[in-house]
Amino acid sequence: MTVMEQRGGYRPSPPPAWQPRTDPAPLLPDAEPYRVLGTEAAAKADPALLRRLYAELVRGRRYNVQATALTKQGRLAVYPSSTGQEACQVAAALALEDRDWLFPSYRDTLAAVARGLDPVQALTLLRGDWHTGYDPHEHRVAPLCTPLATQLPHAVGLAHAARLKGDDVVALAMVGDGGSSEGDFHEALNFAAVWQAPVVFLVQNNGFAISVPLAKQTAAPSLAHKAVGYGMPGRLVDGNDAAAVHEVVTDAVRRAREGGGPTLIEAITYRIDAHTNADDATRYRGDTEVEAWRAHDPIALLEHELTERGLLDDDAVRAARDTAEIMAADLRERMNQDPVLDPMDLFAHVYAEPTGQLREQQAQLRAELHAEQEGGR
Amino acid sequence: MTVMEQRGGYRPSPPPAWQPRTDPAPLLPDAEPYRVLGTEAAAKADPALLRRLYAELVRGRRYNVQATALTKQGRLAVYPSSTGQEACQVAAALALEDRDWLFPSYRDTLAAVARGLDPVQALTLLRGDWHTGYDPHEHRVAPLCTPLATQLPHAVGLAHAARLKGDDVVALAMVGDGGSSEGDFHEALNFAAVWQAPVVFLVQNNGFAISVPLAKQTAAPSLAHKAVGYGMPGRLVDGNDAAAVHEVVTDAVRRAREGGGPTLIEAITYRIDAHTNADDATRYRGDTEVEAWRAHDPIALLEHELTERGLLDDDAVRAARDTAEIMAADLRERMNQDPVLDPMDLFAHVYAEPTGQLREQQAQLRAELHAEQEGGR
Amino acid sequence: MTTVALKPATMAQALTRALRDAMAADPTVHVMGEDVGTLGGVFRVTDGLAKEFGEDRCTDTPLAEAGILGTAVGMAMYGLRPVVEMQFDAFAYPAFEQLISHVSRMRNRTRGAMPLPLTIRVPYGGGIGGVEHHSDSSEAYYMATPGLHVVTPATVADAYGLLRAAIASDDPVVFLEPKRLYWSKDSWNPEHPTDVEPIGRAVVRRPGRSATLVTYGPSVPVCLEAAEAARAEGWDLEVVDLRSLVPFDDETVCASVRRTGRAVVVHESGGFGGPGGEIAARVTERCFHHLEAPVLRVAGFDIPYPPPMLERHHLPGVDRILDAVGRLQWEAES
Amino acid sequence: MTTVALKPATMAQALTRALRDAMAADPTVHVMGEDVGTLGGVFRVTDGLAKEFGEDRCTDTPLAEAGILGTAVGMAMYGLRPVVEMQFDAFAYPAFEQLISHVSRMRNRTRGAMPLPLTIRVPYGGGIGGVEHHSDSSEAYYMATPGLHVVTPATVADAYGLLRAAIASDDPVVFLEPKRLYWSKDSWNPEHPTDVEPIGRAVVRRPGRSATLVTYGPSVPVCLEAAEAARAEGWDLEVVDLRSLVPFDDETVCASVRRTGRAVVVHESGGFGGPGGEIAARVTERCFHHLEAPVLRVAGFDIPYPPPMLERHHLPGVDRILDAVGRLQWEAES
Ligand SMILES: Cc1ncc(C[n+]2csc(CCOP(=O)(O)OP(=O)(O)O)c2C)c(N)n1
Ligand SMILES: Cc1ncc(C[n+]2csc(CCOP(=O)(O)OP(=O)(O)O)c2C)c(N)n1
Ligand SMILES: [Mg+2]
Ligand SMILES: [Mg+2]
Repeated sequence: MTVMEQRGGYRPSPPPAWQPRTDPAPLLPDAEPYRVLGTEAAAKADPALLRRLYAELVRGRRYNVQATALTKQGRLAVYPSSTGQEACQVAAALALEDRDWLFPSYRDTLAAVARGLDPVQALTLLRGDWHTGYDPHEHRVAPLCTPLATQLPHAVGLAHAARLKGDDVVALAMVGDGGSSEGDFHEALNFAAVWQAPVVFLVQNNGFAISVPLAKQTAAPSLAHKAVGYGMPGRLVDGNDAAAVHEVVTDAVRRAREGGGPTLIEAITYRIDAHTNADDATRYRGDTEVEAWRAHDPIALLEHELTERGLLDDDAVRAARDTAEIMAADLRERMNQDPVLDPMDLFAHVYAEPTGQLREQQAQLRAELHAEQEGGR
Repeated sequence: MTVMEQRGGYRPSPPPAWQPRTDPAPLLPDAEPYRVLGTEAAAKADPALLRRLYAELVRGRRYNVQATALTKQGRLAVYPSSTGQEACQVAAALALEDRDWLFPSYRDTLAAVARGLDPVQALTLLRGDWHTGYDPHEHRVAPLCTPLATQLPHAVGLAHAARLKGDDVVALAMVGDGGSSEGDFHEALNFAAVWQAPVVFLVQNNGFAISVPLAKQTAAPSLAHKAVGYGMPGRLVDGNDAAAVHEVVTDAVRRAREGGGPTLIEAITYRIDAHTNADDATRYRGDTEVEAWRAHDPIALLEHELTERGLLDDDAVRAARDTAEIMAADLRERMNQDPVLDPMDLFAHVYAEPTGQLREQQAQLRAELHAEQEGGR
Repeated sequence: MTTVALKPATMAQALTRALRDAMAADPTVHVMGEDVGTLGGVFRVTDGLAKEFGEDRCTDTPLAEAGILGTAVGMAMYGLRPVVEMQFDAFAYPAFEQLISHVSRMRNRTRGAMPLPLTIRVPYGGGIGGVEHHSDSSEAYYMATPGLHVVTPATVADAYGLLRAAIASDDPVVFLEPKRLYWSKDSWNPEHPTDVEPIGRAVVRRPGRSATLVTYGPSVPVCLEAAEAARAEGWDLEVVDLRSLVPFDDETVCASVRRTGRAVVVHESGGFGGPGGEIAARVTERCFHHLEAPVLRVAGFDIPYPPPMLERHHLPGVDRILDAVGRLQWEAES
Repeated sequence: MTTVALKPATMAQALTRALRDAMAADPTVHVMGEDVGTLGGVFRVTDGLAKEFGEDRCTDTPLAEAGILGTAVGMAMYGLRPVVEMQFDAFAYPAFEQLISHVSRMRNRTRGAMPLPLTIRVPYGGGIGGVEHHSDSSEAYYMATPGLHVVTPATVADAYGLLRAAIASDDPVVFLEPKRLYWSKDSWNPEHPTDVEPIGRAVVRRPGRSATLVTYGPSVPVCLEAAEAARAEGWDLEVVDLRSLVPFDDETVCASVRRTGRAVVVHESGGFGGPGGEIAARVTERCFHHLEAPVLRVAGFDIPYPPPMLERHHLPGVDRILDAVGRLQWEAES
């Protein structure tokens, strides 16, 4: 009751100074998504980079088409195509240095391949012979992550650890518009900002989470606006403009590398194919919308720009397509081979050393397989 | 490969129109927390309301002091005092109508009491005779919630359900600065905004989550800025200014009631006492900070304003204190009685009907208690 | 129970029908989850409900499982009967905090003042070639959480009847739907569709004298198949379908085991710390002197669920069940 | 094991010392969690670490358990050895998605390329008068999750030795700290503090011939007390402290039960779906013909953890253990 006893003598002082820790103004995304292709900014873009992006986009599209074909042939259990989103996938991956890390979601096979991952290994998960078909350390690509947004805190932790160790490593984490609703998204971005971890969050807003359109997912001005609440800058970019995505991601990576902390980027794009080959998109969206986005195709957009500026002749186009076809043929051929599986692997990696119990179960399975080979029971 | 085949003929169209669904400008909180007391706005405040707030603040402080004393006497297992935060507790509760719902966190006993809850029943959880000492329906106060931020989705769901049923009910959910980091905070606010549920979120930013200061909790310009990322307005208020809190919460409640959707309010305040009686606050903060906030005491602030304007004479002050003392005496007396407990209650409310197994366990305990009474084994 | 075989249907169809009938009968029933509205759910179990009852009654939520379950808790607090869909077993994990700390405890916390009549539908189990996180059998977590009912149908009729009962229950029910039985077909009686044993009762699906297979959900058809195959070995196996893991029907299970003197518990879930331990332990406690052999368990291995190409090695099949039956110390009898 | 009784210490002190020694020995060890830095944790187990090693090595995180565990996963991916503190048992639930879907599976997912050397410290259990959500025994959830080690000390020496071993392990370890033993005092040998049996080995804490009490963590002292009390009844009870629930030491437990022919499993966790079911089932599978009576279980009731004033009725105490021992069909012997 001390304060009340002071009555009469008490004069309230002004409250302890309140000031925002960060000025919100620079955190706010621009009202319009950033674009390069077809704008004046295009003139400043490096032609070599644009041509590289073009070749990668063509290869990426071909990969999507081939992988989808493989599902029809029963060679893949399922494939979530990123057709229409190749600019996000490829340009983001190319914005990283070799030593940086990529944290892809389950739809980001292309980004992983653009980082040098073997196209077949990248499909192991979806073929079903193992969960992750590659050593994540080899190309610094974390396992393709199925539970949505759960890979984001991993990216933050890895980036933070690298910084603690004094290594010059940036982590790029990819997530969908739907994934942005998960609690893990919130917690990851908050940790990243508090720790000023060198991490870049790239939301591919492709309009849908399976059948759920963005309007049922969020009421925010944009997903990039979520950045403000964490005290990191939000950036909005045309996700079908490979040059723009590359520039925005590169800027954010540089900022992170220089100790400037994390950035949230929303790339506005569209999923042209169904959610996966198993999905029927006609149940939840009309052709008009799809057609409007087809007219804003990332490959055509870049091809048009390059052609207009005389940076792409027929030979270059043919070369890009040929490379893509070679990749596709190789993919087809290798995916048509049955993977060689060892059921004993089921027990090999649960722990560093299998427990006694796992060894018993391994012996049981071995005996069963033996009996099966012998003609069985 | 359709798009590539169109080459030559293809002319990229502008991307499908992008426009923010909400204009971010009105969502942004003001740079400075809203204040009434000591400002020109005070003149417009209803004197009767201010006096009511004053009496409730005095009662609230007395409650905090009494409850803390009860922990020393072993009558309460633990008490998280809200001394210094009474303006948030009381003014927020009084901004609700009877039919509205309050979703308190574990520190918000005072808010529950201000809604009419029996002061003893509100302490049942902390005395340890049962988890919730009251019927939530009676005063429309959800159980005091211990797992941080987990009550926020409940508030959203309840508000949404009420709206679906056509009932004019608003839910007010309280949470701390620390709680705002939890995934449930994110998910609740997002659902609320997407559903335009009639719910108001009040964050009491008291500077600490146990020992962790705000700067380690968030890098955001303010917690109120988190609102922008959900597409709801964020409001910043001086949490020690009862008149300001009442006005801001009342506005948000009215907005929700009229179908305008949710609001996030950050009330800037300070926890004068330790986290709970079991905590040693000297481990993580200095006296200077505490003293600065003592000088901005919510009761003194209001008392000063009322006195200056001739709205509070000695009689009124005495009346408020007397009422508070009567409440405290009653609380003391009733809390000094041992609660009568029935161990069989352990099995009574796990399911609508106890399972066979629970009936067996109940019989076992009954036999044990019987044996105990008989002098035991 | 006599079943007039009027109409063949898949389990998925029976579930849809149960939801529809429940919604039609009770305006407080609300279906919610990811993709349950326009799409009708990835397994199409909620197909047509949004159209028939409107999006307020069958709601596509944002993608956030804790948010889905947490808001459903709030809706139930206000008197609605939410039926929540978790898209796949493993995607229920983000909601475990809400499940354990609130769903299972709210009635107890409030001395019965605030029951939560809430159904949580969880497609579970493997055998459908799903990639990582799409084939978990997570029933052990639910069983270890007092305050929840845990129910799982193995037949088309039970799918309908148990789901109606779950929705009608004033307690929270975790309703586990065996994914690989979604397309199993069966005849049922749409005239008396709820004409099944109530939640909490096990059912003898096949009477037998030699030994009892205690099982549930996706393993019921496997056990029935094993029982057929066992005839060649001279074993007449009884198959008990638990139908509800909580409450557990000791009476039916123990009656069977006392009769046969031997038992094998069969489930897909991992063995260690899985449901089988509880079942074997309680059967043994109650039937010890009737047992000719220890109660054995045939379960999934104690490993993360395998990739599609290896799942057949993991799932308890007929051979593994018969092997276990063979280890029930038959010599002890003679 | 010979223990040179040089220094009495509390379990909490031994844990602090283990963390300190691990951090000093290995710069990749990082402690993180809510209030672990400046405050030293609500149980003071991390006291002084931030001061000694800096806030980058002992970090107060934002208040978000999934975030804590999820970022620790990322740190472990990069080669650090995070030691995460969950403030109380029930506050680990928000992190279950990260735990089940990632922590337990990352090594398996990547064929061993990405192990997660991660320790998750969880103060658990009741008996300290904590309000709701502060007294859960959640070990059943961890046991049912393949890929995790689950360890829990009952002595001061084990607290030190097992925690050092957990941090040194290349696998994720859930390290359950019995809250009500934090202040238990014991003598230990700070010269050879890690001189205890490794993770995966149970220890006979008290040899006996009549029956075996199989137990762990907070129930070990209770069982030892019960064993003393049992002498009055003419029973000479053996007490086995499991120390590690995963891996499970079948050898030690079964050797004891084969010797005594009778067993009671004792734990605080709820009985139904709890650890005791697994333990009873596997002991029975392995020792059936040595058993004079079914393996019984003494556990917490199948209810949400009670409020402080009622917890004594819930917790398995000496009397309840002796009752169970009394029901081990002693007449069968004579
Ligand atoms: C935690 C979790 N919940 C649900 C799912 C099932 N699921 C897979 S993809 C998907 C939609 C994802 O939408 P978005 O994040 O926008 O990514 P997109 O598919 O558009 O690339 C859902 C609900 C999941 N994988 N993880
Ligand atoms: C999910 C969860 N994690 C941890 C805790 C333990 N805990 C209780 S209070 C508290 C700090 C809360 O800080 P804040 O949200 O700012 O509220 P305040 O105590 O300041 O009112 C913590 C970590 C909890 N109750 N719930
Ligand atoms: Mg999407
Ligand atoms: Mg606080």
